[in-house]
Amino acid sequence: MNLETLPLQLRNAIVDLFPPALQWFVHHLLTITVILTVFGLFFAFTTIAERKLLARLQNRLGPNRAGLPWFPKLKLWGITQPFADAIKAITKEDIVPAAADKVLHFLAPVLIVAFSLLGFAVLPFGRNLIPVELDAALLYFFAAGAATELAIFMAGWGSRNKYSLLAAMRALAQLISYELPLILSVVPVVMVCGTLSTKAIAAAQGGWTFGLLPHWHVFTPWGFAAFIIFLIATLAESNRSPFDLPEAESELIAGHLTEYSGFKYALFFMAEYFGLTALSGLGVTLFLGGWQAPCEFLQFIPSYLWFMIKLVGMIVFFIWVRGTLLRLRIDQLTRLSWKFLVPLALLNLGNGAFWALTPDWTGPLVLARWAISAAIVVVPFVLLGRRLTAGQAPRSYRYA
Amino acid sequence: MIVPASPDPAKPDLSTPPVAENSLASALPPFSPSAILPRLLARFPAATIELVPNPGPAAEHSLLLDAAHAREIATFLRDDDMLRLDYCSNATGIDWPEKEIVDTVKKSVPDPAGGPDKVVEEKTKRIQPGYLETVYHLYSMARKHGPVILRLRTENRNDRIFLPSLTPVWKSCDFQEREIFDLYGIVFLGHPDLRRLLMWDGFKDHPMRRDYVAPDDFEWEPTPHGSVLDRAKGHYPKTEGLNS
Amino acid sequence: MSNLTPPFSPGASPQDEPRRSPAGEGGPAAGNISDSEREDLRQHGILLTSLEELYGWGRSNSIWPLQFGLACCAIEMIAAATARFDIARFGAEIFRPSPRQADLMIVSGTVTKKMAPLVVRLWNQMPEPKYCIAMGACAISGGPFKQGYNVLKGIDRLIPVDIYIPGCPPRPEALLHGLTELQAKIRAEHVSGPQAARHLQADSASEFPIPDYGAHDLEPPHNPDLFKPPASPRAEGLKN
Amino acid sequence: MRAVHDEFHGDLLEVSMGPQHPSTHGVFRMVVTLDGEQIVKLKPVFGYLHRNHEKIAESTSYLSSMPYTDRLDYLCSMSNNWAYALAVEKLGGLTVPDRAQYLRVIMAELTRLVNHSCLVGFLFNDLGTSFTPLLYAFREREKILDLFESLSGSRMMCNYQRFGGCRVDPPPAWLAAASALVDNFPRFLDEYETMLTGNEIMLARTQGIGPMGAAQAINAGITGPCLRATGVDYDLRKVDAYGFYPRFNFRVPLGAHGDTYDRYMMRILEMRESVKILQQAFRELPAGPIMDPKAKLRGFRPKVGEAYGRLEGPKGELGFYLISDGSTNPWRYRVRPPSLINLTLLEELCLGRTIADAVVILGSIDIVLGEVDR
Amino acid sequence: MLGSGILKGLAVTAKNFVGSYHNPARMVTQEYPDVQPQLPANYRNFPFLVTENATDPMGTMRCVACQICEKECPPQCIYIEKSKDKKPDANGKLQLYPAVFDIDTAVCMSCQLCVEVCPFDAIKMDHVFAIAATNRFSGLLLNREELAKPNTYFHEIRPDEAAEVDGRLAAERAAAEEKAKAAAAAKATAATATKPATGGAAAP
Repeated sequence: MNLETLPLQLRNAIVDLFPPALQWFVHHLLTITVILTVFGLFFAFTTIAERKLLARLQNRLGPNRAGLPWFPKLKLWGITQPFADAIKAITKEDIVPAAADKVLHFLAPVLIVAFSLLGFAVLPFGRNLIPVELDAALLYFFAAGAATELAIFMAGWGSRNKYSLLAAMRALAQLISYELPLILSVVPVVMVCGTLSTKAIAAAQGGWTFGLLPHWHVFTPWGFAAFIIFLIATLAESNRSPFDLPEAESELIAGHLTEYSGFKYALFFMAEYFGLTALSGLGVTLFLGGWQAPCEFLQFIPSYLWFMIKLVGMIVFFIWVRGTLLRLRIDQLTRLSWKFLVPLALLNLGNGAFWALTPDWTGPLVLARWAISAAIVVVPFVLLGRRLTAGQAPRSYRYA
Repeated sequence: MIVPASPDPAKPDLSTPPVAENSLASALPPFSPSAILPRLLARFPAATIELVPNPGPAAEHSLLLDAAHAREIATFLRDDDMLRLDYCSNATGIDWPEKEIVDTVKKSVPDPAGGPDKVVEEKTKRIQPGYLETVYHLYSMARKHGPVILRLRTENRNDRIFLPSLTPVWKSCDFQEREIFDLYGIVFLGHPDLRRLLMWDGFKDHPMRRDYVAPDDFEWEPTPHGSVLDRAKGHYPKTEGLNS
Repeated sequence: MSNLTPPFSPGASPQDEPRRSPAGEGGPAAGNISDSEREDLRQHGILLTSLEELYGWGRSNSIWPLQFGLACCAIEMIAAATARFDIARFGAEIFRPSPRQADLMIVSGTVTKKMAPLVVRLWNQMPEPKYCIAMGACAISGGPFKQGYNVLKGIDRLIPVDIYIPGCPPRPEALLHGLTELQAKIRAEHVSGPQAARHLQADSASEFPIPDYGAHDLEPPHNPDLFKPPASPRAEGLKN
Repeated sequence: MRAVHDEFHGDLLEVSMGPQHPSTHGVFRMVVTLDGEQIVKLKPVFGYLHRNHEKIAESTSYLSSMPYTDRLDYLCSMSNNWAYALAVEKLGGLTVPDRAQYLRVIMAELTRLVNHSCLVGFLFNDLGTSFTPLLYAFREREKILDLFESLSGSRMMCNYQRFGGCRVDPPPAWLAAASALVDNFPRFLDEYETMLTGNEIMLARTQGIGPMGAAQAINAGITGPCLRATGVDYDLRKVDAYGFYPRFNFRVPLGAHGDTYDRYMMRILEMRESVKILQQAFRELPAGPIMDPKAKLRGFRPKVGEAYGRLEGPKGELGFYLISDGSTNPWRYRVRPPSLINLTLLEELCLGRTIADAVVILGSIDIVLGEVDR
Repeated sequence: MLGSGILKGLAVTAKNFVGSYHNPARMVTQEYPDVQPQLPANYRNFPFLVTENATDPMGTMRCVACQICEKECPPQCIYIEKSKDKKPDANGKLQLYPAVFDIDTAVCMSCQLCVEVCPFDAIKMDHVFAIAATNRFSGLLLNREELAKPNTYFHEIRPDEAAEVDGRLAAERAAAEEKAKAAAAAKATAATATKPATGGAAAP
C-alpha cells in the first residue's frame, strides 16, 4: 500500500460503489466533506494551539484542564478545549440588536465562512491532491479571498454600532491597501513559472541541488522578498496582529464583531482562521515548495503531510508574531502598504522578470545573477525603509 | 479650628510691619506669607488681604484674599519674577457650617467686701456665620519654592456662594474647581466649563457639605453601631411591644 | 430567587446548611451523586443525562469573562489571568470586551451609584446563559466604602449574583476558587424540570430594570423583586 | 484639524468610550466626537469610581484612614501610605526614626518599580500587543508583591506605614530576598527594552504622539514622569527632600519632546534609578527602632491646625491636605490626586489625532481610577 | 535597518517560549487547585478569634468583649454583644465574654487594625481565602462559633507571632499568679482567710 496515493485510492474505491451517473457528484461531495472535516478539525486545534503557544510565550501553561465530560479525572492536556467552546457557542443565546439590519447581520457570518472556504478549492494539498484544477487558479483564489472583507463590512454596517462601523471603515481601507501588495507579490512567481495554475507552480519548485537544497522560490532573492511581502499582506488580509485593526480590542471593543454573540461570533472566528489557513496554504504553494519535501531523502514522507507540516509552520509563525508585536495605526497601515510594500513589490516584479529572462546564465554568471537580483531587493528595502521610519529612532536622555 | 485673622497685633512674629521689601527678603524666604503680604498690599491697595495663621506644628500660614481681587492677585503671584508661583498644586473645598461660639472673658471684679479682686468668667454666646472656603496650594517650579497658600471664602453657605475661578490663571484648577462645585456647591465665576465632575448631572445635593444626609439604604446591616444602627433601625420589622 | 434563604434567625447555628465546600476540590456537586439527582437520572434516562453532562461540561469549561474592571479587585482579576495564576487553565482567559460574547460578569470592585445603571445595562446585553461573580467586599456589600453616599451596597441589589468571593481584594487564587465553584454549579445544572438552570426556566428574568439617576439617589435604589434581604439578625434584642 | 460639517465632509460621529472599555484603565469615560477617525472633541467624564474616600475619612479616626489610602491608587499602596503618614506627621509634629525612614524609601521605590512595570505593560496592551509585555511585567510584579505580602500581609493593600514609622520590621531574610530581587531587576528591564523599545511599530506609534509643552504642562499642574518628559526638572524627591532622599545618590531623567515615547522612557529610566536607590538603601539600612515612641496611633488627636504633605508618587505629586479641629477625626481630609490632575491636558493632547492615539496617550499618562475619582 | 527591532522582539519571545519548557524562572504558573499557594506567615485575610482550647472553644475564648475592635474597625464590620455573666479567663480572672461576636466578611477589608488595637491578643488574622459562597446573607456573616479557632491553629499559621504571644501571656499569667499568691499570703498573714474571688487556678 502506498501512503502517497492512499487518499486517492480510498476516494476512488468509495466513488466506485455508486452508479456511474452519481459518481461525479459523489466525487465532489467526498472532496468537500474531507476538506471541511480536515480543516474544521485543523481550525479547532489551531485555536487551542494558539492559546497554548501564546501561553508558553507568556510563561504560562494555557488551557489544560478541559478533559472529557464523562471522565472528570482525565485532563487530556486541555486539547478538548475547542469542543467545549463549540458547545458553549452553539448553545449560547443569539442576540440581534433591535436597530440592526437583520438581513445583513445574518448574512455576514454566513458569507464570510463561505468566502473563506472557497480558497481551499485550488490548493494542491499533495502531489495529486487538488480539489479543482483550474488554469487560472490564482485569479480565482484572490477573487474569492477579497470577498471576505466585504462580509466584514456587511457585519460592521449591519450591526448599527458605532464601533462596528468604525471597524468596517478600517476593514475597507485595509482591503484596498493590502490586496495590491498581496497580488503584486505573487506576480513574480507567475512570471518565473509562466503559469497561473497552483498545481504547476508547486510542481515547478521540485528538484534539489546536491539533493539537499530545495529549489523553492523562497530561496531566491526575488522569491524571498516576495514571500516577506506576501507574509505581511497575509497578516493584513486575515486581520491578524499587528494588523488586527478592524477588531482592535483596545480601541474598538471587538470591532465589527461587537454585536455578534453565540454561534454567529463563532462563525466569524472560524472564518478568520479559515482565511488565514487558506492564505498560508497559498504561501506554502507559491514560495515554500508546496507539497515538495525539503530534501531528497525525505521524500518517503507523503506529500500531503509535507504540505500540512509547512502549513502548521506558517500558522505557528503567525501566532508567534501575534504574541510579540503591537498594532499599527490605520494611517501607518496604509502608509506601510502604499509607500513601502507596493513600491517594493513593483520593483520585485522587475526582479522576477530579470530572473525569468536569465535562466541560462551559467558558471560565474550565476553568482552575478544572484547578486543583481539581491541588489534589486536589498537597496530599495534599505532606502524605502529609511524613508518610512524617518525621524523615528530610539533616543538618548539627559539627567538633571 | 482656624481662627480668622483678627486685626489685633497679638502675634508680633506673624503680623507684618510695613518694612521695605529688600530688608524683608533677606530675613524671610520670599514665599513666606509675611513677606508676600506687604508687597501685595502695596500693589493692590484696594484689596483686603489677611494673614491666616496656622497654629499647628506645620506652621504653614495662608493668605485670605477677597473675592473681588483674587484673580488679579493670583495672576500677579504667578507672573512676579521673585515668586513665579507657576504651579497650583491643590485646590480644596472646605465647609465651615455656622456654629455657636462661647466666648469666655475673664474679668476681675473688685470685691465689694474689699478683699482681693475676684475673677469672674463672663460667657457670651455668638453665632459665627458659616461659609464655604477654597484653599489653593501654590508652588514655584521655576524657583523650586513654596508653598504659598491662598484662601477664598464665600459670604455664606446658602445663596452667596460665588467665588472667582482661578482656572484662567492655573489650568490645573480646572477639574479641582469642578469637583468643589460638585461636592460643595461653590460657584466659580469665570470657570470655562463648570459642570459636576463626580456625581451625575441630575444630582441635587452637595454631598461633602457637613449637613448632607446620605440616602437611606440600610436594609441589611448585620453589624451596625453608631449612626449606622440608628439608620438601620428604620428597616427593622415593626413587631409590637419590642421596638416601639 | 433560589439564592435567598429564609430569614436569618440569630439563635440558629448557620452550620445547618452546607454553605461552602472545602477549599480547592470540586464544589457542591462535583463528585458523588445525591438522591435527588439519582431520581432525575432514572426519570430522564441515561441519554438525556449524558447530554446534560456534555452541555454542562462545555459551558463550564468555556467561561469567557467580560473584560470589565471596576476598581482594585480588577487588578487582582488581571493578576489571575497572568502567568503566576493563569486563569487560562480553566479555559477562561478569553476576556471579551463586548458583552455579547461574554458568559461571565466578574463585578470586580466598588459599584458606585453612577456606575450601577451601566453595570445593569451590560448585564442585560449579555446573552444567556450568563453568570455573575461578585468579587471582593465592595461588589458584595459596598465593603469598606459602604458608608459612602455614592456607593451601591452590593451589586445583588440590581442583578442576580451566582458566587460571592469575599476579600479586599480576594487573592487571585480566591477568584480561581470562585471560578471552580461556578464551574461545579454549572455542571450541576439541569436542562429541564424544576431544577433546571436559571436561563432555561420560563419565568426567570433575563433583563433587569436599569435604575435612573435621581435627584438624590438611584431610582429605584434597588430592585425589589430581586433584593430581598432577610431581617437583620439585630432586629430583635436591639442593643443600645 | 478639520471640524467642518457640510455636505462634503459628512457627519460627525459621537462615540462614548467607556466606562466599560478595554483601554480606559477602569471606569473612565471619554465622550469623543469623531470626524472619520480623527478626534475633534474629547470630553472626559469622571465619577464612576467616586467612592467617597474623603467623606468617609472625615468620619473616621486618623488611623482608620490608613487602610483606605491603600485603595486610592491601588497599584501603589505603599506610596499612598507614606504620603498620608507624611501629612499626619506634619500635622502632629511627629518624627520618624532612621530605620523607618530607610524602610519607607525602600517600600516607595519598590512600589515605583511595581507601578512603572505595570504601566508599561498596560501601555503596550493599549498599543495592541496580545498581553505579552503585560504578562512579563506582571511576572516581575508578582515577585515584588510576594515581598510585600510576606512583610505586610497583603499583596496589594499593604497598610504598612504608620504616622511615626512603620508597622513591621523586616527580618534579615526578607532584606536579603529583596536585595537579590532588586539586583536582578535590571536584567528584566534589559530584556523588556530589547523586546520593545527599539521596535519600529512601537516607535511609529509613540514618537511625536501627544507632545506636551513644558509651560503648558506646568500651568496644567502635570507632575511626575509626564512633567519630566517635557524637560522640566521637578522631582519632589529632590525639591522637597523629604524622607532620607537627600542621602541617596540618584539622577532624575528628563525628556525633551514630552511625547508618548518620552513618557514611556521616563518610566523605564526611573526604574533603573530606583534600582540604584534600593541598592544603596539595602547597603546602608541602619538598625534601630521603627516607630516614634511619641506617636499614639489609637485616639490620635493632633492640635488644631492644618498641614499639606506631598511626595513624589509613581504617578506624580501625591498630596494629602489635612485640617485638624483637635478631635480624633480630621475636619477636612483632601487628597491631591496626581492621576486626576494629569488628565487636565488630555483633550488638548488628543485633538486632531485618531482614536488609536487617544487610547495610547491616555495609557501613557498613567491613571488609576481609584485615585482619579476617589 | 527596518525590521531589526521587530526581529529582536521575536527573539525575546522565542527565548521565553523555549525557556518555558526548561527554565522555572520562565514558567511561573502555579496550578492552584492542585497546588495550594505557599502563604507567608504574615499573610492576613479575615480575622479569627483565638481560643485556648480546641475542645471547648466557647469557654476558653481570649476575647473579653471590650469592643475596642468594634469601634476601631474602619468599615464597621464587627458586632459584639457583651455577656451578662462573667467567666474566668486564662489568668483565672473573671471576665466578660462575647455573647455575640459577628464579623461580616462581606465587608471586612482585612486591614488588621482590629488585631493591632486588641490588648488581649484575642483576635488575629487568618490565612483562609477560599470561602466563596452562594449566599451572602448567611454565607458570609461569620458568628463566634465559626470565628473561634484554637491557639494550636494560630501556632500553625504564624509560629513566630504565636510563640511571642504565648510567651507574653505566660509572663503575664506568672505575674498575675505571683500577685495573687502575694495577696493570698498577705491575707493569710492577716489571718482572716476567706477564699478570694480571683484565687482559683487558671482553667485551661
